[in-house]
Amino acid sequence: MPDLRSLIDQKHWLIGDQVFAQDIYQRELETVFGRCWLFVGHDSMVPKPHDYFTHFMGETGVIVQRDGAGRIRGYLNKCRHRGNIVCPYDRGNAKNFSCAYHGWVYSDGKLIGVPHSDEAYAGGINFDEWGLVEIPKLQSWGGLIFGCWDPDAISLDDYLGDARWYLEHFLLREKLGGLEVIPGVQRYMVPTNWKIVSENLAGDHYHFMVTHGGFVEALRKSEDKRIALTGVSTGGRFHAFSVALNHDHGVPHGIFQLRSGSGQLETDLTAAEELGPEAVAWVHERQRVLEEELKDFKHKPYSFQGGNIFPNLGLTGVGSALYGKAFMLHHPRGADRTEVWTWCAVEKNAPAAVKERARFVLMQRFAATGMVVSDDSAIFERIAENLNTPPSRQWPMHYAMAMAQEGEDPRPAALAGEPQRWPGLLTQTFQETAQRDFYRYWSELMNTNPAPAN
Amino acid sequence: MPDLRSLIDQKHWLIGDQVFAQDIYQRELETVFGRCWLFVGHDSMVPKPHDYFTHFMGETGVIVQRDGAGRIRGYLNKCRHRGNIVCPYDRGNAKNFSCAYHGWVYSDGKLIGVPHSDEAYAGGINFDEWGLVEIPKLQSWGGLIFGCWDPDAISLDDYLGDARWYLEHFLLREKLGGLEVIPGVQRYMVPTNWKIVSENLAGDHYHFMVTHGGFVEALRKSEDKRIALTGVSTGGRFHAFSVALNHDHGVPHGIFQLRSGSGQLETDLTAAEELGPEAVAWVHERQRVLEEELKDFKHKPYSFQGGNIFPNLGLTGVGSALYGKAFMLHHPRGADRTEVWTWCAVEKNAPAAVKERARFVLMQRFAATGMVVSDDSAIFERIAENLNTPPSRQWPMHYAMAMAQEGEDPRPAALAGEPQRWPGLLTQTFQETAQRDFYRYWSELMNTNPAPAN
Amino acid sequence: MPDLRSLIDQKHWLIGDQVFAQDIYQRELETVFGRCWLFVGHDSMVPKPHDYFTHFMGETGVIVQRDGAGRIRGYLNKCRHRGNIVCPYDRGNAKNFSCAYHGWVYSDGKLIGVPHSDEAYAGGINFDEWGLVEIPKLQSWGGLIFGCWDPDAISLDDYLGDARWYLEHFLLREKLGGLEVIPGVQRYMVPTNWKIVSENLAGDHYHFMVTHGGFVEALRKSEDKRIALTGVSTGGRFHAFSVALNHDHGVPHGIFQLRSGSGQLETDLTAAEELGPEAVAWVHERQRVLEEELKDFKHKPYSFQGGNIFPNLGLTGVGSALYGKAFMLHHPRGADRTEVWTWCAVEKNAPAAVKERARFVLMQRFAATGMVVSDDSAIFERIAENLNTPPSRQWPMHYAMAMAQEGEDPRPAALAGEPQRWPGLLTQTFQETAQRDFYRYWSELMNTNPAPAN
Amino acid sequence: MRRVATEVQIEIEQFLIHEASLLEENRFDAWLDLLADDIHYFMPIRESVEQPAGGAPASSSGGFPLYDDDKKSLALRAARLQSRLTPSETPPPLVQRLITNIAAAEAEQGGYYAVRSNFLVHQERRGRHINQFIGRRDDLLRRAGETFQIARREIQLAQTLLPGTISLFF
Amino acid sequence: MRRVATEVQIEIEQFLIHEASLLEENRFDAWLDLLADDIHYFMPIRESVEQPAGGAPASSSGGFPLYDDDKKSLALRAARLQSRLTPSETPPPLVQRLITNIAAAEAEQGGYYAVRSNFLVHQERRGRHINQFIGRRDDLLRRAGETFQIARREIQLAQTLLPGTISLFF
Amino acid sequence: MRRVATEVQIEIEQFLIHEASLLEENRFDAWLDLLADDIHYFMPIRESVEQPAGGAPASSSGGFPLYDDDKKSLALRAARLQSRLTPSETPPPLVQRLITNIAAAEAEQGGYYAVRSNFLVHQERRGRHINQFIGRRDDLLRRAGETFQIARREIQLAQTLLPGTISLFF
Ligand code: FES
Ligand code: FES
Ligand code: FES
Ligand SMILES: [Fe+3]
Ligand SMILES: [Fe+3]
Ligand SMILES: [Fe+3]
Repeated sequence: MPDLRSLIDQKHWLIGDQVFAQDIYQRELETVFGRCWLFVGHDSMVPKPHDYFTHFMGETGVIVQRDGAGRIRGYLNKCRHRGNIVCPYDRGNAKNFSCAYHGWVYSDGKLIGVPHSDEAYAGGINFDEWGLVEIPKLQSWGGLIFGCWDPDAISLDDYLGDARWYLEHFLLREKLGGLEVIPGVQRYMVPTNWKIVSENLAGDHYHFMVTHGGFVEALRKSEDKRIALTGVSTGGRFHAFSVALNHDHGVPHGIFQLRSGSGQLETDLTAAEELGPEAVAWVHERQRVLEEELKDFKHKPYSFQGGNIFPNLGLTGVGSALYGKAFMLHHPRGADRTEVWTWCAVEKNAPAAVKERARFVLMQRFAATGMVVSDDSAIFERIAENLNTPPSRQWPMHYAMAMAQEGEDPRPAALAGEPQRWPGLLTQTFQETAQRDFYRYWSELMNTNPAPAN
Repeated sequence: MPDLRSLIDQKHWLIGDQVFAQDIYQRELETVFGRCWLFVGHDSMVPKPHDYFTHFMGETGVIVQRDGAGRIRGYLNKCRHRGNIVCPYDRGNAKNFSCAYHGWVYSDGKLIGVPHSDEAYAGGINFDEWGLVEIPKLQSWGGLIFGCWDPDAISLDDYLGDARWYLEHFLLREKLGGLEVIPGVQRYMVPTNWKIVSENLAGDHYHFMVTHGGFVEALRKSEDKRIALTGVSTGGRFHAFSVALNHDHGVPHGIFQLRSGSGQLETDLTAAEELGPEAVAWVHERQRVLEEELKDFKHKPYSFQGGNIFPNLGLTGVGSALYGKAFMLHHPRGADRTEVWTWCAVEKNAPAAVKERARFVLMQRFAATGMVVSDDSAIFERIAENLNTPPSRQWPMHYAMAMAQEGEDPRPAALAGEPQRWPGLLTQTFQETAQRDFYRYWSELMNTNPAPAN
Repeated sequence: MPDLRSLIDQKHWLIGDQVFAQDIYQRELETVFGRCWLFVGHDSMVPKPHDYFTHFMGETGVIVQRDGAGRIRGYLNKCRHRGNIVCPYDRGNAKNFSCAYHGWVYSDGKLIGVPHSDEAYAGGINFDEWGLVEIPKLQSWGGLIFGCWDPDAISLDDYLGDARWYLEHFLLREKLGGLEVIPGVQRYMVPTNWKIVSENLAGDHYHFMVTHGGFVEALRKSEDKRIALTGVSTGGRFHAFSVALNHDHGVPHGIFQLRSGSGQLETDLTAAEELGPEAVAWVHERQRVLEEELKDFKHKPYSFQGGNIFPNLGLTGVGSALYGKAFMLHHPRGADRTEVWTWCAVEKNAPAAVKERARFVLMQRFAATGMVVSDDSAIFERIAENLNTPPSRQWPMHYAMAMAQEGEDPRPAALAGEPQRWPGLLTQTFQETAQRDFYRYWSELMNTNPAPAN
Repeated sequence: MRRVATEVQIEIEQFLIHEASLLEENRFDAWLDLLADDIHYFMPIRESVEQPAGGAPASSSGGFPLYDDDKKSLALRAARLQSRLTPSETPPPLVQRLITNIAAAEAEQGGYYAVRSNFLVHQERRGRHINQFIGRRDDLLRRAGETFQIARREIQLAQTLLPGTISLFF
Repeated sequence: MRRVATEVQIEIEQFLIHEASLLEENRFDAWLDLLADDIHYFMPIRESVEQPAGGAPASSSGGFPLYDDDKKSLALRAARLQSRLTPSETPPPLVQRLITNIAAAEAEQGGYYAVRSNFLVHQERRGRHINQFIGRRDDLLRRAGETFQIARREIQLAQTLLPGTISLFF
Repeated sequence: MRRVATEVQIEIEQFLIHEASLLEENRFDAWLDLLADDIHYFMPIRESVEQPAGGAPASSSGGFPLYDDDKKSLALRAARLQSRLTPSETPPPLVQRLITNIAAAEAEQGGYYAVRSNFLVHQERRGRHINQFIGRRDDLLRRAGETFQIARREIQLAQTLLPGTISLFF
């Protein structure tokens, strides 16, 4: 494996292609995906006891299930006998998982049945020791379920750190009743390295007007304003920032388009009017709750649009009341393949028309058929074609945007001296601080050892 | 390459996923497939001089041909000049193989023609040195042809060891006229490691009622008893065992469903009656010969159903007179792909109706369209998906079935004290002794060096 | 990586399969394709300023463009920001390349635009340092454009060495007006190692009558003489040779079917007659110029048919006035895949009927649908199947043809004592000197270090 | 539902073939003209859902669809495909559509036809990336003089994991 | 053999399309009803056999077939596919069938048609494994009132190495 | 151009299906008989060409075609395919052709038909190598009594990087 220090020049912020190479990838599966807290789903995906869905943590297949006692738990989707997938479905409800190879039966993770066990094992097998491997740490935070293979990992609270404030107020909105995930996940491949996608979501607002220029042009020309209205705020009446979370002290989550000012609220109200008085009331109610939460703030953010929870959970659609919220999980599948899983969540107590519109808008933009992701994936696959083709990798990539401005207060002059009342390093929208933090932390993780066995 | 000792815990019989990894695979091609005697076919596939078929030993392409003098010989299917495949057909009859690249011609392995050899080589090439590479050891035993690349290998007799007794009496039945292979081989891919399949055939009777539960259910409900009749013996009137061959002293072949008692014979007779008096007479004749062969035995096996000849020859359909006998060769094709080649053999002197029924039954169960292999391959591909996905490989697989009972006499109490008159370690049907022996020997082979050049 | 010295036995000229293995391949990308002068196109493909085409050097994507000042230059097709392909088209005309990810704009290689650069970079980016990576050496020689990544490489003149004389007189014919490449390139995959193809073109005339036996048979039987007439010279009235260029002192290009005598000229005239007096006049004019160029020679070559410019530029169709000239570039795509790019060039000032016929003939033989390449690729894929399948690789391949005759004058006795007036080691047609030189030089290159960064 | 007359069967086949041809040639405006103004254009995801014991195993049509469009949003999508600024369409991928198994029946409403067809859509981007989509469509066609309009289309792919993002109509 | 009338050609096309649809939807009992009671359902393996000098190179239909079934054994196979205990069908794979090149002729026996068709059958298992089977069928159809019965079917794949085991009818 | 009568549509479909069948069975002489003596058989390459600002992005049909043949050169190619000495045909690959989307119209000249069709051609060599070619054909058919002759054929693949060399007719 190449020396990571020579690949990542943290002085000039130049990064060599080799961070995307196959040997690095193998190690990532153990260090990054073996040690980090990984998003695995949302409480609303398993409302009833024994509801479950199958999933991946990195390349590792798992089952997430609400157990008989109502607790959400996670297991390797792998029979302890000979490794067969014990649950071949995408989701469902099942008290037991019965392995289709030799019939070992598991319930709530415990091994409860072994065919002919007297004859076959004559007591030589201790059922208590051979239950499904349980994900050692699995925790739901505000409805978001995360799992972690490393028994010595920091707590999920510490892992999320600064991110909690943003998720609470703008995404989860538990005081309004929280989120619900629409059943079903969209899955598609992108022929690129997972980090190319994740660093984009961590803070690459810079690409939007270029990569999505054709989409923006189409929106401008189109009679159909349903989609435009949630995305592009009316100019001038808002300020937008990027945020580097846990900058210099923790796990590098990134947020783009944190917006303050009245612009987005006005857009939301315009869109809501079209949907009727219930929708308008909902937007007002959201605002009322938010105002209360931030009542001491002089400078109040309205929302953020999206971001990346390290390592591979992309968020988008968070910015508007009329926009479905996407959880986009970027599963690694080799150095140059990423399997994207996208869920759409909506605010549970929103009026039906708002939910329907939100789902519709997210679908138009971020479904596998979405106009935004289609362009992103076209770019990502081109980058991947250019990686590790000697001798081109002599010339590293450039991650040095806005280094000079890092640490300066990007807020308008009117706020000079006003303390920032919330966590995270605020930067201007066009920045690469979040990406630099991403790779700095990543390289530290890569220098650790794989997580030890339980 | 990981240390094999740490991967295979021979005390508790836990085996790590890494035995199925790609680096191990590369070495297997040299040690296992470069050193073992490998099945390559049956005499009846090349009845006449210069009949041949092409084939693989591991990943290595070979030709097996009856030479002009009637002797069966094997060659690398690789031109000595520049490595072209000299014979691109599946089978046929050809006195010479003429390389399609530059036209070197080989006959019975000897280089006999080089275009323009005077001009091109001016005597600088010794035809005797540049014949096709002959497989250094190739031997037909009871019609079964095996080849081996290691000139220092033990003899085929010693390699088969205990297996010979079983093959002789239950599969080959040379006193009845022996086998003939029906022309044509079925070939299909299974996305799994070859050992997953081979260990199954070596002794995994335990999976049958579970994996094939749908098939068994269909058989039970179906009006078509042709297929059921050869497989499931009528309950109670037979005893079944697994057998670990050369246990503790040699190459670990495994046999499942060695059956004694009258059950299978009765089933065979019932099925034969439907086919007419000739068929019934054939079943009786088979039994007469067997009784004579085993006349001194108090406890007489009737047949065994299938097994695995190390490393990768699966056998099945052996158990019944009305069942075609399958040779299933599990060619390795990378760490997670196996190319299965299946031939159907029938007893040569059996009445036509018996042959026809035997072929039909094997097709229904073990052809590429077979109802049994379809379920097996569905399981095998799922296991492969679960292999080497860190961190799941921290938890090894379980091979500890019936360790306590190993060495106990599994025969019914009525036979207490009666010596076992035939070779091999008899175990109960539900066991993993054969599988443990498989990996024990495999790991020894893997610690040897690749076979030296001739 | 295996020791190359043990793989290439330069005494007996036996070469082990491992030279075609994946680990070797990785190194080839750096040493062979990172250090050699590689063909990238022809002047006529970019007639006007800002005409360009995209291309590969090994696996590395590049753009070749005539700049605003009329000079042909080459660039990595990779944005300096984050590595995106800056030009996704096959060819065209564009003053600027605007990266579709974030919109950096390059013109004649220089970075000229960075969206929002004041805000994003605040002067922290020096446009002069972040232009497209320019291929450090790019040179057009007689219209043939070659590029090289190694700033310390020998000059293109020295690299071509002996080849220049052959290219000048028989391929480029600049005195007649030179070549023009017909727009468009044919691209197809061959599942084999690039060296298998390149060594064939370097000098393997020996395979022609065998591999292409069916084609030759069809030509013989066919009424359509258009294709036959350019290929098979009328017997007896010509002498043919192979030539090892820079033998023992440089880069090993190889040429096959260097023909002298009147045979080919007569054939060309016969074919031209069918096309009318203009065509006949053209053949005579070609001959007149050639005679003048070689006026002091007693033994005058008429043309050569094809060859290989090291490492991977195949030439063919050079032999006849009525035959399109193919540039066949064999791009490496992994140890067992080659991506072939074929252009057809014709003599620019030839009469339209001659050009048309030339294009037609080349298409019939060497297009992706060509009757010649279809058979070659069938052979090459078979060789690749046989490579590195242990234990077969114990037996190396044979490259020892005509070793004894190497250095003998292959010309007819009538020329005894007559000096050879042109460069290159002349050998008989059936030879492997060129192939030996290929691997000797290749192994030297492989023992060097990768090219240093600029 | 009644099968249709031979003439009508051929008419409908030719209509779907014509439609495919327009899409292959990126003639999106002409394609939009084939759609009824009130078209519902729907493509659910495919997934496998295990039911509690007793229920049949299902391949569900989940709630977050791939397409759930009306004519306005389809027009927006078409506008994006036609912009020269759209990376996924620059250069335009090569697309071929095999439309097979066309079965038409008269629908309950007069002048409507229920038409099922299967398809394989092949898409190649820059010689490097080939995605193929295979599935079925259930259309409701409305007679419109000599031709038809597509009043409803439900598309079902035989793929649960898509080979890539989709910038295509089916 | 004579070609059939246009009406009959369309009838036969629609019959095969209907059949494919039943199989796509795992409606095996309805499918079995399309088969004559005396059906011979046959699929040989494909292999390349070199003949001694003089003979033509052959692509043989060897003696160990992939299918050589009658209605009873096909029913048994269908029963297995419908059991909830069958791993290869749990969850059910997604299958799409493209039936093309349908050519019908009147057979020598009255009321029978010799029908040739080509097919591509796509099967996806759990998003992870795609197998496609491509080949041709030669059917003998027997007129049965408004519809047909399949009296004989011979299937020939254009594949010598199969991508996987086959739990499919063609 | 006018669409053709139902009878003629079916005739033309059956003609192209018959043609495919001849090629699948390597009956090249019979195939050559379907070609007009003055046939122009053309297959350009596909590539993406950027035009100077203002011009539309084009997918060009470049100057060095894959096929640009007349009947004589097609016969020569067929002769090679039938030689037992041809490595690419020894043993013969297995080929299946799916011909779909057949649309016929009356051409301007009387007795001629402009026929468009899509295809997928599958070729397997020795179980180890599968190449598939997907594209479209624009034919000009000339009525010849009960049958037709192919007077012109232009083939366009939806592939810019071919999966292998081509020893096939389309
Ligand atoms: S693998 Fe699950 S019971 Fe054996
Ligand atoms: S490779 Fe066989 S003769 Fe050259
Ligand atoms: S990658 Fe080209 S501008 Fe960012
Ligand atoms: Fe984006
Ligand atoms: Fe089994
Ligand atoms: Fe050649």
